[in-house]
Amino acid sequence: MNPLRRFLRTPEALAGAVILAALLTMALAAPLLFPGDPQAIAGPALLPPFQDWSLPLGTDRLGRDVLAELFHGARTSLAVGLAAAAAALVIGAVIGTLAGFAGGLVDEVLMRITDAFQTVPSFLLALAFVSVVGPSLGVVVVAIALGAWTGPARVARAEVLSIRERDFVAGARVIGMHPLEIAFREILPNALPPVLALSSVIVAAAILTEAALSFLGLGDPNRVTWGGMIAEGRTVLRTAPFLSIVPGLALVLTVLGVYLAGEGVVETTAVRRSLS
Amino acid sequence: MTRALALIRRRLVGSVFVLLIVVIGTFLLLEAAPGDAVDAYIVSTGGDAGMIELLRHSWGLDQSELTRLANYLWALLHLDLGQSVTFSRPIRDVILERLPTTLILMGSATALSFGLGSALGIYAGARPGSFRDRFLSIGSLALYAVPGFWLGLVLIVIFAVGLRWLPIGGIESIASARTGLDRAADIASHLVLPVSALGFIYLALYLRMMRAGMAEAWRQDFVLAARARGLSRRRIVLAHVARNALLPLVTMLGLQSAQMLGGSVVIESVFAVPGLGRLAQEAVAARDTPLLLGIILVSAVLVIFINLLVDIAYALLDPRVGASEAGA
Amino acid sequence: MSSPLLSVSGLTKWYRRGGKTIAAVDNVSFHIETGETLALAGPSGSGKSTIARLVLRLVEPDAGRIQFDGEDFLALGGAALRSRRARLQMVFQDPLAAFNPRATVARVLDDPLRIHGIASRLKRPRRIAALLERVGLTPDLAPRAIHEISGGQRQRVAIARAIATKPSLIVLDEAVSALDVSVRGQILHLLLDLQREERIAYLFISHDLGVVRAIAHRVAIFDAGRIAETGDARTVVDAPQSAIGQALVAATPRLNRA
Amino acid sequence: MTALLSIRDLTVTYRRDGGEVAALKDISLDIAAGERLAIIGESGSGKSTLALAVAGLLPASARVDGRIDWFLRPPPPLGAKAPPSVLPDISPSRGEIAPSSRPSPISRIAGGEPAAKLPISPLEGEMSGRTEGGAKDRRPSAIATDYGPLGGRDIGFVFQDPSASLDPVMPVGKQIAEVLYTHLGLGWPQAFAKARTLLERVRLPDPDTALHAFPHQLSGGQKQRVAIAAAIAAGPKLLIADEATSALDTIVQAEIVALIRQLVSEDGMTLLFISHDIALAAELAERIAVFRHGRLVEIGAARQIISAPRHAYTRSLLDAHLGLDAEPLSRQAEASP
Amino acid sequence: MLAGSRVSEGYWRTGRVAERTEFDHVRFHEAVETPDDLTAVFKFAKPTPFQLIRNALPALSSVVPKHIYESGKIEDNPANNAPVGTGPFKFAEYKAGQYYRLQKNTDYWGKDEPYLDEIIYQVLPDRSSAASALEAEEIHLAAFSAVPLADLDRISKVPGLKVITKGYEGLTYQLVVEINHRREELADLKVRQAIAHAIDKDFVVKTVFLGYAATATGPVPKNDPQFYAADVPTYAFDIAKANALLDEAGYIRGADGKRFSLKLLPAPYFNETRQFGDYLRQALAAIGIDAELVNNDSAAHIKAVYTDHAFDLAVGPPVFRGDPAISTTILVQSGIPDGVPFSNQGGYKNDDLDALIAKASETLDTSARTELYKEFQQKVAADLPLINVAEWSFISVARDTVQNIANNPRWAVSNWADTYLES
Repeated sequence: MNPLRRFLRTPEALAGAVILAALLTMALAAPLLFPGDPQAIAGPALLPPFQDWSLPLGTDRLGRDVLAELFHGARTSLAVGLAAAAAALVIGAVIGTLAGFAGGLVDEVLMRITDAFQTVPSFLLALAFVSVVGPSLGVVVVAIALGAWTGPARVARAEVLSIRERDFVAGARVIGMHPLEIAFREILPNALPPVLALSSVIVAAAILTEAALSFLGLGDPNRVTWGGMIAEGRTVLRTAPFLSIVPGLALVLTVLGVYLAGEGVVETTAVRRSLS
Repeated sequence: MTRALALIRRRLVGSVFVLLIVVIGTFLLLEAAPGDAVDAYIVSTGGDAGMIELLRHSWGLDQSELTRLANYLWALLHLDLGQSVTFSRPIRDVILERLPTTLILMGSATALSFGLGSALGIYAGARPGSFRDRFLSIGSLALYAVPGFWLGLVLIVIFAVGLRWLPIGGIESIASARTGLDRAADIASHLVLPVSALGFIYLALYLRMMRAGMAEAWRQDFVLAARARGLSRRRIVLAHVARNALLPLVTMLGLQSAQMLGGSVVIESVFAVPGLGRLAQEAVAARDTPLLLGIILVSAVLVIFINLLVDIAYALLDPRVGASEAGA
Repeated sequence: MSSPLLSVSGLTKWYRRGGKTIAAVDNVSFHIETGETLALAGPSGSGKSTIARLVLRLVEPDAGRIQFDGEDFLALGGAALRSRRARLQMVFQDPLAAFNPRATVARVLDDPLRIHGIASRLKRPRRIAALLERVGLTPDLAPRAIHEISGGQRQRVAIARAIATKPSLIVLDEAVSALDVSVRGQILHLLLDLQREERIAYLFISHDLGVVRAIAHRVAIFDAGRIAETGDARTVVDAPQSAIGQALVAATPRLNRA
Repeated sequence: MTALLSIRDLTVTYRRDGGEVAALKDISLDIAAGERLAIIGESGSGKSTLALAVAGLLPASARVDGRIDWFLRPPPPLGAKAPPSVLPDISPSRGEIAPSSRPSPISRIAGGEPAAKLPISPLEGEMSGRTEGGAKDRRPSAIATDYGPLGGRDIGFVFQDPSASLDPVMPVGKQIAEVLYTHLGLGWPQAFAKARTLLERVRLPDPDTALHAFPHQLSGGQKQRVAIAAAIAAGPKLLIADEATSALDTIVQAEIVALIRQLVSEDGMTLLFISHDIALAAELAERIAVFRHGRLVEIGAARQIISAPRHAYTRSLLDAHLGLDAEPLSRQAEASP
Repeated sequence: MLAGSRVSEGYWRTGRVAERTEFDHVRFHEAVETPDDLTAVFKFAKPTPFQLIRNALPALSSVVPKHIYESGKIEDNPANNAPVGTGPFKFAEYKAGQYYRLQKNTDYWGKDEPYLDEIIYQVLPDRSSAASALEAEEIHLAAFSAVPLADLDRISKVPGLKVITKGYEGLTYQLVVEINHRREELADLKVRQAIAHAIDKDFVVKTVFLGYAATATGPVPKNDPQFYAADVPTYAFDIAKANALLDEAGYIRGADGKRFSLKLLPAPYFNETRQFGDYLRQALAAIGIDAELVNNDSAAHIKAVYTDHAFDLAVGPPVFRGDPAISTTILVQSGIPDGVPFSNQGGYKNDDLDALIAKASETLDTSARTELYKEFQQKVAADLPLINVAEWSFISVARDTVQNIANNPRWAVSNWADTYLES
């Protein structure tokens, strides 16, 4: 069966795919539906939702259109989530495979560094990093990746170590394959899928971390972020709780979508593996 | 027990290097920051250039980075974390003052998430594919997707602001003269919301892990063998399936300790809990570099310590651990 | 008389477990002539599979010498070793584990041809088809993924890969013990045909004395990393002298068809 | 002879990726009480599915058609006498080799009559129950449930891989004791004491230490001995050994086979021995059933199957066998052209 | 009670550590003499207006006991964390991150005072919790705008609570756009005028401050009855005029509608300064100036603006403390070394203004001094070294039971000796 169809067969994966598709549409449509600066003042401040149909979700403290901010916030959340996860996966995969292949002292040093990064609470690290370098989108991405690469690194290393001992690698050596070819053609393609399977968890964590940083005022002030919206709304939590609740719900849905789709992918590939 | 002792020894040796990397790495990172403690201090007090020079000198900030790193490491050997700029007190005292609060928060949140999470996980995993399994699975996933700080705000809106059942923040009623059980109850009522906000997310994690672990265990031959031996379902679920599925959860307990410490930064901020997390945020805001260094270092030590406990617990739970290296 | 194709002397491999050092292979010496089958038999854990890996230099020995094709095999390294590997091939026990899970039959057979420059890119498909036919498979199997074909077919592909480089010695590590008896018979016949036609020598590792007796010229019986006895396969199996040999023979189930 | 169970038109189908695969097709055979029956076949022949079906261990996704009828006598009252695994039941039909293709009258009653009539059937006190996918879930409720074939109590099952079939984190003594605790109503101390006796019976060296050992501390053969001890702990009528020796070394295999043979004979158990090795089957079993592609090819006395197979497939299996007396293949090959 | 000699000595010693830059004028005293235990005579090197001393001393200095501070380094003195003073309350306890507790000083000189037995200052780092704590009667008073502005409207209607805007008259915050005159574009007066015209001050007051502020016309707030000058050049909200001014100055909009880009650094100390930063970015966008917001924590902000001058525009909240000489003129005056926070670090230099500032600080005659500062305001408003947008002060929310509150211009930081709770 076609993997995509098998993927969409489970209701969870389907729900995840629908959520992510909606989110992607939001992110892509944001500049078309809400051209210009989403932070532009669009109406009276603190307009509750569903009062004015030109501002369906109301306005925030400065009279900015919450719906426009929500759409543009989707861009930031997705961009940061994907970029940070990609960075974490790449860094982790490189370090992990390097450690796995090199072994010995290199492995030992890289693993102690990995330990060190895992020992420091990653959010604390991100907090320190952003406050040191100053908040901007790129810095936030790096800060999140700094705390997220250790998981992929460990998985990549473990996979490399285990695959190295497998018969088919011995078989490749027996036919005289060059060690580099063994590494890149025999081992890596088999070691990476379990690493990539982590991506949904990492993307979700990255989105949540970005939101938490923005919530603490360490987001990029030139971008709308959902975490930043929640933080803004927090000062008027009593009078206008919707300002925190709406972006919060968007966050929950997004992360849920990522998880659901991720589980679907894992399940789909797991089925394929069990069939083989 | 020799297995556990060997494990502890090996761990401790490795930890020294890890801590060294943590200290040096954090030190260099914080050195790269624009503005230093003097700048931060001046915000609150004011002062002219001459005074800034004076402060830089008296706080040793005019020395080279290497000298300061060396001094710092030397002081660390004497368990001296230095002097906090914002609190004008030894950092060790400041941290020790805040640490118990965070430990209580983390401990309660861990107990909640691990206890309830694994119990619900067993309940769900006892009948894979059943309605309750699917319901708990999806429900926990949704819960896992909730940002902790937002959950905190929602809980405040509902239970503290709306229903007024619970206090809105802090760790105990202000300057109350309560003692003994009264005081404990007061602290507990303050902890309900932050512990829930912090714990419920990890609860979802443990639930999911337990459930997945049980699904995995159900496929194992020894479960089929237990069925073949005619053991009761209850016995199979609890003594074999759940027992084996528990092991990865214990590992996760260690891995999550760092995450939970990070999560408590935000949760403590939302609920105004005067713990280590809030201290970290205060240190960041005040650019109190030595304090932040100290907090990160103490967190790292804490995480290493928790992981050590978890490793010992794991070794006790899984007889296979270290079997091949016994006596090594 | 020329020197043997493979001669192993004083081969030793240690491994550590729990602080103790145990010899997996303890001062083992043997030789194989061109076109000959030497079987290594013994209970599990007796070190026979370690010998296979040592001979192929998948594992480096702690002591001893390996002379292959007239040269010191242990002295080789890098490109020289890789090029010499064409002459010394291996077939593994589990044919599924022995191939990259993502590989196709064609790729598996293409690799040795490419690596050792045996055929140009354009000629390789024909060579692959010929190899498949040589091991009794149809060439239309080439585009199939390894996990899609049956166990017996896989083991034939493994043999095709081993003979692609025209080796003079193939190490067969329990190469037929995972197969059903009917398939096993076919594979054994294939191996014998190849030996007869190409003068390939086999180092045949097996725990099954029946198979050993049926296929090997000589046998060395292993116990705890050492050779307990060695000699003509029939002679040893029919009348083992060592305790382990006698135990193995006694434990082998017999079919009294009389 | 007395039939212990009778299998009629058994068909088992697995659902796999949308399609259905029949693992067993229309199998009918009787297993006599006290006999040693071997099921042989190559991979995919359905022999293990049969073992699981008899033990009621088929996965829920498997579809089962046909019947398995049991003829069990009620177990002795608890504590009335020494445990059955020590004091063997009398097995009247032991040694008899009588393949029966006729359905016994009991199976007709069991299958065709309301269960409530069972107590007045000719074999009073015996009962039948159909097992598919979980024996105890499907016990007829109208009759005394104690009589149903129950895994562990009435059926002992030994799996192929002893490393996988023991819980890795539970001491082996406890894994045996929990069977005794469950089926014999013993308290834990007595259960452990009995577990120790069982370890002795399966000739595990140093049973006191072994009682508290974990599976990873034992060798493969020792683990299989533990698994056998757990299987026979509650004194089952039927012992199913599903490729129980094929993961083991030749020498260990011989020891385990000898042990099984001895235990079966001492306790008067019925043995269902599943194997791919026709020689091993012939050494151990009185009767052999040959399976291929989910069908029963032929069944008969071991001697007859070995020396005078009726079916070509059986013959080819015999021919492919390479025993210690086999002619070297090279000579055959040279001779054949 | 402390002896006068102790007064002077303590003053001198702390002066070295914690003095503020705005304090410059007062600091230039020669000596403090204490002829008897209850008198201190301050001698100044330059003529110093008494008005200035009167305004500056309570805001910027504290008297500390000599016997405690005479030995050791002042900054290491344990009394820094357990202060000893002369007021109606004694420091009792400090729980980091939780509260400060003061106890009644039974030796206080005021008759029957203080009325309160104990004051607890609770740390409520989360602003949204202040209102709830008041409503829940966990606290009686939230000063210094602890209750967010957005909650004031609602909370003013809660029975038992009152919103008080008084009590901070001596402490007026000014919302100021600091300008880096090193930037070529910003050195052009027309550009500064255009920016001033682009800011809708009424909107800022209404939206950012929810009405709890006043629009500003110049460097002295309207609520100062003595120094404030109303007749200064003003800049009405007028986008068209702002655009015209920019066109005139030669900064034509590019194809993307942008004239030039700026770095905008809002100070992080108040929600309102950050929010105004957000607003200013939008206001500048309307006139074709592309502002990039840079949010820093306080240390980085101080360094970026006052030491590194790595800003084009900054939003700051300087404080007017009742006299322009204390904290206000320094924002305009030139020649201040790099690194002095809350001073003119924008590279602005105007000799006229410098001379005016110097003269005013030495003018002893009150009305002459007042006139000089009115002139100062006119010149600042005309030349726009910085743009004053709004003025605000703190708001207190208290339970009705709290009496005698906000009864002096610095009430929140005064001694509260007469405050009591109605039962």
